[in-house]
Amino acid sequence: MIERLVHWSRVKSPWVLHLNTGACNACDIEILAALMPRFDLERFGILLKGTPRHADVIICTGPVTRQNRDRVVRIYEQVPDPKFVVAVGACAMSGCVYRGAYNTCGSLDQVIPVNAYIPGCPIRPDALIDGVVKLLNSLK
Amino acid sequence: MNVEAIVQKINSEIKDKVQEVSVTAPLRINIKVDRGQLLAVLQYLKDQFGFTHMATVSGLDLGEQFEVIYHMANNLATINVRILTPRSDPRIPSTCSVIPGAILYERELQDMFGLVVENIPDPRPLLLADDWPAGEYPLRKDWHFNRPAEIIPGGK
Amino acid sequence: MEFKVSLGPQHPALHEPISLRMTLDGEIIRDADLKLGYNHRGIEKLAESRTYIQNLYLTERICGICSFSHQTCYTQGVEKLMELVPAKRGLYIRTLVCELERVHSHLLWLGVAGQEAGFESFFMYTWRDREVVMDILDTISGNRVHYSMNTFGGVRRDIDELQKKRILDSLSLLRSRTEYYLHIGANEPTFVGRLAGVGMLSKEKAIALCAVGPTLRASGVPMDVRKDDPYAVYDEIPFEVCTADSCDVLGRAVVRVKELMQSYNIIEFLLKNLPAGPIKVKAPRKVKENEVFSRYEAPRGENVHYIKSNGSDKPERLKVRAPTLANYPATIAMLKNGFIADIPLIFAAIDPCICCAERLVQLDNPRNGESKVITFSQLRAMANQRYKNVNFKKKESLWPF
Amino acid sequence: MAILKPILYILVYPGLLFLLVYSTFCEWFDRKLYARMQNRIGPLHTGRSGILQPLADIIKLFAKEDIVPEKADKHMFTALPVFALAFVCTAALYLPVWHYSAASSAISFSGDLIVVAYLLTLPTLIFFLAGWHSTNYFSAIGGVRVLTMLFGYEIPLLLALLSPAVLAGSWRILEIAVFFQNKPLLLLVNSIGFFIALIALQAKLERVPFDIPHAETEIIGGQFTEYSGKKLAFFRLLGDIEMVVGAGLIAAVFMGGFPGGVFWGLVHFVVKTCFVIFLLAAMRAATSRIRIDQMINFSWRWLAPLAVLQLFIVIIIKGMRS
Repeated sequence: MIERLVHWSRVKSPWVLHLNTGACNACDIEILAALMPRFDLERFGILLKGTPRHADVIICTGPVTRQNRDRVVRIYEQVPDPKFVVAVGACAMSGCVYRGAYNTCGSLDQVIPVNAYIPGCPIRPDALIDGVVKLLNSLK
Repeated sequence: MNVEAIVQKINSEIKDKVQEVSVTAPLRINIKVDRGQLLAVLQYLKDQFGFTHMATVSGLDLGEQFEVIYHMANNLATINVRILTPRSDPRIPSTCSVIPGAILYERELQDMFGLVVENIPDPRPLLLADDWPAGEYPLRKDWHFNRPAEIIPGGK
Repeated sequence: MEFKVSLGPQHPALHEPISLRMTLDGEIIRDADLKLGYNHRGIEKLAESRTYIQNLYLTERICGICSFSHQTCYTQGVEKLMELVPAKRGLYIRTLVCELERVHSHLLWLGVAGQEAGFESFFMYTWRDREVVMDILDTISGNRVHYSMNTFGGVRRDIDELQKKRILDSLSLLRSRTEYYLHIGANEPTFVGRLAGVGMLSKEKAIALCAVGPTLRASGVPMDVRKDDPYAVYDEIPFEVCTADSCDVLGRAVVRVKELMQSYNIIEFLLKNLPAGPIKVKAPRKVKENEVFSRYEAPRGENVHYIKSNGSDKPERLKVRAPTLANYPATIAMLKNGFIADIPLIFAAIDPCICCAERLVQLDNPRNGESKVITFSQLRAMANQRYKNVNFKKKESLWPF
Repeated sequence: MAILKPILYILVYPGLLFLLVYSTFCEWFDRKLYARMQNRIGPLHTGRSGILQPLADIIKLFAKEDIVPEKADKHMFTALPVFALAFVCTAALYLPVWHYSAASSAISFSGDLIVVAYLLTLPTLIFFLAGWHSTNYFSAIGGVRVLTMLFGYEIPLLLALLSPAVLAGSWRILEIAVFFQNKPLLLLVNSIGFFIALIALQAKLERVPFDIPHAETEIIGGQFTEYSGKKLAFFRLLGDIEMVVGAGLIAAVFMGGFPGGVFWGLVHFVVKTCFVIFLLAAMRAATSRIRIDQMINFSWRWLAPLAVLQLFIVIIIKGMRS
């Protein structure tokens, strides 16, 4: 019973940390647009948190540039345990147009384990909401 | 002071410093200059025609030579001042004394092409990562990037 | 005592990773220096291994907010290379989308400036109204941000009567909202108090350091690529260059709001006399040996592409210089002997588009050499402390209306 | 038998269980109001129109991994949240919610107004210590700013609470409430005090106009940057209960307490605290974050003199009446 309760609470209140690893900030703007009155992430209990300590879900945008690589790993380790990584946008999934560039590491899953991918360049705010909610429902 | 007047004045006054002047497109003037004369020509353009705004500095790898183009603009036209440096000794004078705003573009040249910019106020690398191996200049034609094998998470 | 300030790359709100290291003497910033590289993706090297058509989509993704400016600058350059005259209607639609992007970018900046000055509701309001422009762009081009409307010789999608009508009546809504923001911006004493007198950039220094865009125009220099080197159909459109001569962050805000008003008039003019006819012209695949230097007035300043072709279907060299990179020497000049408290606002003032360039501020303590890395927001916290003794009398507002 | 009532009193009704349930309700009420004022919808999908959202947050935090930075002082780091929660819960007991007859109440005594005010200040000191002990540069500066703000709003708050006590002629919340029930007319006299107390409560709870110490875009988590898991849950719970207790205190002192037995007392308590929370949410939505210097200026230039003026009026009226 406790297990079900904990699972319910994890699904219902995902706190999000936004991490930009050298993206073209289109996805970052769309993530912020999802907070605005029109798409309102708070309906699902999603709060944008600043510190890695408070976050459950890390939303990562951008193909990890070489300079950002170790910072992404360090922040990933700081997030407390039941954590999920969502690769947002085509850049985080496969490097998008920057595939094969000398200064990017291809995609996010080369650097940290990724649980969910949200396609789109840039993602639509509703795709972001759908992605995070689906990720949490899939937790069994 | 339209484009022809500017070309006219350049031909008459600094003929010796300039190797070739041409108007390639409407509002675009091209000047080929020797490496040594660069600062004098830039100073002249700045004082005479008010070419104070340095839009950017482009580097070109022509095989055995590097060509560096200084794009200057004023409220009327844009002028491209071009200089050539042999690949063996890629040294160019820094234009920060004439136009302070060119500092970032010259640091970028140093990063990308390995051109040595003499008496540049701030020679540190600009764009490349801290752990970038020294001596490798990405934008040179002969430099190729061998992509590391892609590990597919959870794959075979 | 000398005290270096540095700021970590990861930041909770919008800003992206960049590094700017400052030497402080107490509260006064003695020297600032810049470490880019967090966002460098090697676009110029990629462009050399892609055909002209593929590069269309690469240049569009250089920056998320001003994506259309990079793409248009590139398209115009290649059209000059091909000596191709694009279709008239295509040019009109291209200019329309340029101005729509300027509107949405300036609204975004107003929100961020409000957030920097701690004015949260202003941030919410401006971004809520920005959705109106995003909807228009969505209906025209099918995507909210990367519209990829351009192709060589014109535009890929046409505008029908229904869309034209929708844009016109949402313009009136946007005009009333902009006046409302002007009203708030003008008589909100804390907002004006926080912006006025911050980040001074004198006219001579702005010219010497080749600043571009609203940062330059706020120091009284009327340099606007749309007027000096008109591209697309800007030579046929009646508009004037907006400048302010207060040389500070408030001046930049004034310039941007004036430009918003200008853009509304331009959009209305474009829609009223949109010519009939085809929207694009057939373009050849291979481009003969040539080179071009194309300039474009992005929302943040002058955007420059230098393209050199070698007869094949791939460009030999594509050099991109984004407006924010040009504004950085000016920013460093603005920061020098400014206050540590003003760093967040000065940075927001040039509306840094980080993916075009990047910024981070680092704190090194020269005495024991240990370096503390704090995020940008940390600096804003110091901003509040520093203002302990500054009291804001009601400043007569510099806003024109 | 006589012992059963206070134990029941402490554990169930105005005590822990009721507080936990009611504080999560208040947090939901506040978040929903705040969202509606920004024409957003606010929490919607947990329970009926999002009412279980705060509960979900707290349970999730309890189930999360608990990280203690190695340089931090381990014992203090874990002990602080528990202390803070204990202080606020004891403060809640003094609110005159159920034990109505002066004789039978085991808890309230003459002078408990000062004790409650004091107990409500202790969490602020704990915030400072929390910030100090998590050896993180942000939280240190967050902690320091909590203290600077404390000097701003503490004096006006105490002065504002003082005026009804002086009017009612006693230091016991229970008697003050009874006094104002018999003469509701006098409530209007200390309306200035009511508004000062509201603003000071907003500052004590570190909510938007005064949320300088842990401003989201400023110092990220402020003193809570390093806290995660159970300890963070305690701190969030602390914030909610403090809001309930603060609102309850203002309602008891300025709005004439909670007459009626167990049931009617509860209805009065809920209605009045929700009204106070509505005012707090409105204040939160309407204003933008002011800077620390403005906050100090505002409180010393406006709040303190007004509170003294209010005291002055009360003394005059007390003189006239007697």
